[in-house]
Order: sequence, then structure tokens, then C-alpha cells
Amino acid sequence: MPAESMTTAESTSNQVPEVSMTPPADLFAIAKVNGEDYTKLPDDLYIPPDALRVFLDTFEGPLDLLLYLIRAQNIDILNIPVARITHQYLEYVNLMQAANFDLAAEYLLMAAWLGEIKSRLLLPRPVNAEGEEEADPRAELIRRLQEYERFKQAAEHIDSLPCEGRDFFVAQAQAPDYQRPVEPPQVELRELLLALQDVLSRADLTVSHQVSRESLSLRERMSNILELLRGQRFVPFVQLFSVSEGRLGVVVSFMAILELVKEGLIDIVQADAFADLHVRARVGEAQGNDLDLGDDSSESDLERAFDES
Amino acid sequence: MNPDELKSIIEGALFAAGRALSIEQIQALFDEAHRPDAGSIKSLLDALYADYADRGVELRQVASGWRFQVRHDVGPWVSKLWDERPQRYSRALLETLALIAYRQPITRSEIEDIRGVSVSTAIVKTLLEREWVRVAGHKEVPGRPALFATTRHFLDDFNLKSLADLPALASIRDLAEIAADLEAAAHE
Amino acid sequence: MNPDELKSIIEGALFAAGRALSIEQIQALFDEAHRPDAGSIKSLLDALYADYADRGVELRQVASGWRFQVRHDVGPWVSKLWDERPQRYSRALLETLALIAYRQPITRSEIEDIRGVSVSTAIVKTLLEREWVRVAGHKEVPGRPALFATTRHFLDDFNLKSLADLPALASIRDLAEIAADLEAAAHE
Repeated sequence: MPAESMTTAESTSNQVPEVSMTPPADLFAIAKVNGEDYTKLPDDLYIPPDALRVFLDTFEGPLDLLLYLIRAQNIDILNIPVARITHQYLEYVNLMQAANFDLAAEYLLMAAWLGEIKSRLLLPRPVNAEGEEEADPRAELIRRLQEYERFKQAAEHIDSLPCEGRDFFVAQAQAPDYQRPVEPPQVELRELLLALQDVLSRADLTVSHQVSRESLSLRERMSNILELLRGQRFVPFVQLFSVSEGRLGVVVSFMAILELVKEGLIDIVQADAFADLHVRARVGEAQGNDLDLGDDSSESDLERAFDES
Repeated sequence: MNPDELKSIIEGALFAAGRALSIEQIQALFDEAHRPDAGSIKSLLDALYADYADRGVELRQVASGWRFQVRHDVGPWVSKLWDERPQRYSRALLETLALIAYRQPITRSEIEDIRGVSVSTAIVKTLLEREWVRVAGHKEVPGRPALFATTRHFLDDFNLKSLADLPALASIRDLAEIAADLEAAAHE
Repeated sequence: MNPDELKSIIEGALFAAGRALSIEQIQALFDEAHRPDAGSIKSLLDALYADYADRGVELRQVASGWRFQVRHDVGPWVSKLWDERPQRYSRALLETLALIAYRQPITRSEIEDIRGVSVSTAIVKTLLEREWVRVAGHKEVPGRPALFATTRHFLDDFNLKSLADLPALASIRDLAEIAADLEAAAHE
């Protein structure tokens, strides 16, 4: 066992000395340790006192501090004199407490661990069932220090890489002033049918709405006849039929006219007995521009033309 | 510093800025001791202008100085970088359109009766603007509501020769029933 | 479209984007009917790379594609365009970033185990906001902690094509070897 680890000065190092904050008025005392004013830093601290605060603040935790101590004393990480390092470490922890650093827990945990390792080093190593000595108590500490150190180096390496916006810049030129026409959404027939399915199944649930199973050609013909009548006062009945469509076409037109009459959308008039029938739209003139879309100030948010997404 | 290095710095600065830089702003990049005069910068800008004469970007002088800009004639392609995701029509709009297609001529309140909710003006407006729907007339009832019908344009956009090409309502309802049956079976 | 026009479009798009574009993103600028294949785009990118070999900007390939960037050696002048000195990152942030880069996917408590101190929420937030780090999933242990991984953006910002461009971690010495050394030391 290395001689340093046997130094007696550390026999109490598990105990954190009582440290209190310096009154601001006393510029010379750094801290009170065990009731005594501490007016100078311990000789084996490798930092000037006025840099202490800044310096301690730069440690990234107990492993970082420990690594610093090992490096500062030029100690091989694989052969740490635990007692000496523990002593040093506790000095720092005390100073941190004195300076009111709010990170004592992690540091104190490390202090306890160091103390444990040291005490185990002082005892003969127990032999296990296979007759082997238990692993060196320092092994785990060394493993953690090594692990931490490699990421500390990796972090330094990342910091040395050129970073966008700091060391190099992405090139950019003014984009051309060109407006793309906005394409309206495309709809598949399938989507339309799915929407219809939904609305029909809902309609079935709500009492009495019968969506009758009229053939579409009838409905389409109704629209076409309305279109034909639009803007004209009277249209001869026969003009609504086209012989070229054949018998079926004539029947569809006729049914469409009957349906329009039934719905009160057209009138059929006859000036005299046996005179020609005339058809007139009862629907008003549609003027696309003055279409009253109604006052929709209460428009539901759920009922928008576009999905929000 | 030789003119080539100087030109590279000006070029790099203009591209890094992504906006116009004046000759004074370019001069400010250099320490006073090594600051090139306005004349040298101007002649280097001219040289850069010539360098980029046949490229996809060009050096242009604008009010606030000089800037690189993407050549106008590649705009149609480049602007695709900012293409918005195509919008989607809402379910409410599709239902309204489907009802107009199948039940035309139909008033807004008839659509509302079947759908069980009100139909917003935004939807009607969108359908009219898209020219899928037109006002075929007005129903002679109080308020003379508009009667909506689909257009030829609607048929074209949905690849239909006539409304008769739309699947019969009955088969759609069957689809719905089959779906409902499956749903019910799945929950048994 | 001839190769020169195509090259101008690619050049213009890269400068207009101001970020890296992948070959797929470049292809998407063209209508399907006129879409160049990946091979032609790659060879035009190579041609552009050569065109800019001696200029103040250069074409670079990074993780998410190709981009023009200001040549590194004119950086000191160019950075004067901005008044603020670019910030340096804290060691805590860099160590956390290094652990995520080398050990991803990794949880916060795993990072804390190795660093020996807690990782502040502010650091995690900064890394997420900077888009250098993302939550890649959740570990299936009690509390389901987030698993962090680095992003493509991280690679881009550090001029890396992939994580493999980061240097290998320093080797860690084998514990058996350490034990042997300690043993030897103890018997001296």
C-alpha cells in the first residue's frame, strides 16, 4: 500500500469540519473552521484565493473535482493515493460549503464514498469462498473516474468543432419573388361516398328522415329542367323532352317534371282547353352574385370548410 | 491581403448575410488598419457580378446595397421549397357536397335537416368558388332559399360522365350497413 | 431540360433554402414527369462542388444533404456582420451533449450516473430547443423516462456527415488490468 494513504492527518476526514460563512465585514477571514478564523487557504490548494469562487463554480461535480485533484498533483489515475486525495477533496468541499454553494449533496456523497474506500484499504482484504481476495476497493472509483474523463474529453472535442453560426455560416441568397398558385385540395370520389355514408347513417338514427332511393338520373334531370327554365317565363312542355334520348329518357324527364311539380318548384299552365302546355319555374331567378348566404355570425367552429390541421 | 482573398471575403459575407450589404458595411468587416477603400470594393463587386453572370444566383445592386439573389427564371422550381402541404376539405364540406350531388336541387335547410347540424356559409362559399355547386334557383317558400345543384365542372373533377355514374344510394347504404354489422360483430 | 438549366435550378434552390437539401428534396422540386434521377442530380452536385472550389463559398455534404456554406477561412471577417459574440456553451451542456451523442439512446438518470451530478432541466431544454437532441422514445422502466438521441440538425450544425465522424471515445482501461496494476503497486 502506498505510504501516502497511511497519513494520519486523515483519520478524521470523514467528519466534515464545522464551517460557517464569513461575515462580509471581515475581508480577511475566509471562513470559520472549527471555531477558528480561516484567514488563508490551505497550502496544498492550487488556486489563488481571489479566484476561489469562480474556480469552484467551474467544477462539474465531484468526479470533475477529483479528476482535477489527481491531475493537479500529477497522480496516475490508476494508482490514486486515496487518503491524500480524500483529504484534499474534503478541503474543497468545506470551502464550497463555506461559500454557500448549493451542490453539497453530491459532493458529500463522494466524500462518504472516499471515506469508505479509505477505511477498507486500511483493513486486510477479506477472502471470499473461492479463496480470492476481494477486488481492490478503489477499482469502482477508478472505473467511474475513467468513464467520466472520456466524456469530458468528448465534450471538449465537440466544443472544438466548428459550429454553425459561430465558426461557419450557411450561405443564403435572396429567394426569387415568385408566387406559386395555390392548388385547391383534391377529393376522391371514395371520400365523397364515405362522407355520404356517414351522413346517411346519422340521418337513420335521427328519427324520420327518409332519404328516398330515387334514381340519380331523375334528380339530375330535375336540375337540368330547372336550369332550362331559368330566366324564361314560359317554356313549351314539349321542349323539355328530347326524342333522341329515346323512350327511357322521355320517361325520366316526365317523372322529373312530376317531381318538380310535387315539390312546388314548377307550374304547368294551359291557356285554354287543348292548348299547348307551358311550364314555368316557380323558383326565383338565381343571381349568383347576390346570393344571400345568410347571416352566419354564429358559425360553428366545427363546421369549417377546411380541416384545421 | 491580395484581391482574390478580399473577393472571397466579400462573397462569403454577402452569402452569409443573405441580404443586401452596402459598401460601407463591407468595409466595416475589416480592421481600420486593413480597410480597403470603396473603389477597390466596388471593382471587386463588379468582378463578382461577372463571375456569376451565368449561374443560378446573381449579384444585384438594390437600394440598400448589393446582394446575391436567386435568378428569377428558376423561381417556379425553387418556390416549391415552400409549398404548403395541400389543404384538406373538412368532413362537413364533403357531406354537404354529397347531399347536393344526390339530392339536388336542395336547399341549405334541407341539407341541415338530413345532416342534423347547420351548414356554414364558409362551406357553401367554398363549394361555389370551386364551381362544384351552383344555385339552380330559389324555392318559392318564405325566405326564397337558394336551391343548390352540382355543375358540369363537378362531374369533370370527379371523372363522371353524368350523375347517373355515381353509385346508387342503395348500394352506399348497404355499404354503411355492412360496415355497421361488422362493427357490431366485432363487439360481440 | 438540359444539364445547365438543371444545374442552375439546383444551385438556386440550395442558395434559396439556406439549409441542406437532400437529393430527394431536390428531386421533389420537379414535376413527376420531368423529375431527374438521383444519379444525374448527384453528378450535377459534383459539378457544382468543382465550380465553387476556389470561391468564398463552398458546397458541403452534411448529414441531411448538401448545402452551400461560407468558406471556413473567411469566417473571422464574416462573423463581424453580427454584433453579438456568438455564445459559448457551458461544460455541463457540452458534457450532456457528448453523453447523448456517444451513448444514445440514453436517459437523464443514466447521464447523471456518469457525470456524477444532476442534469439541469435548463440544459435539456436548451438542447431540445436548439434541435440538437430529441426524445427518441421512453424506456420501459418505472416512470418511463425519456430516451434522448441526437438529431440530424446536430450533425449539420457541427459539419458532420454522421456520428461516425466524431472521434472514438478514449479507451477505458480494463478493470482486470487496473487491478493487476494496483496489486503490483501494493507489493512494491
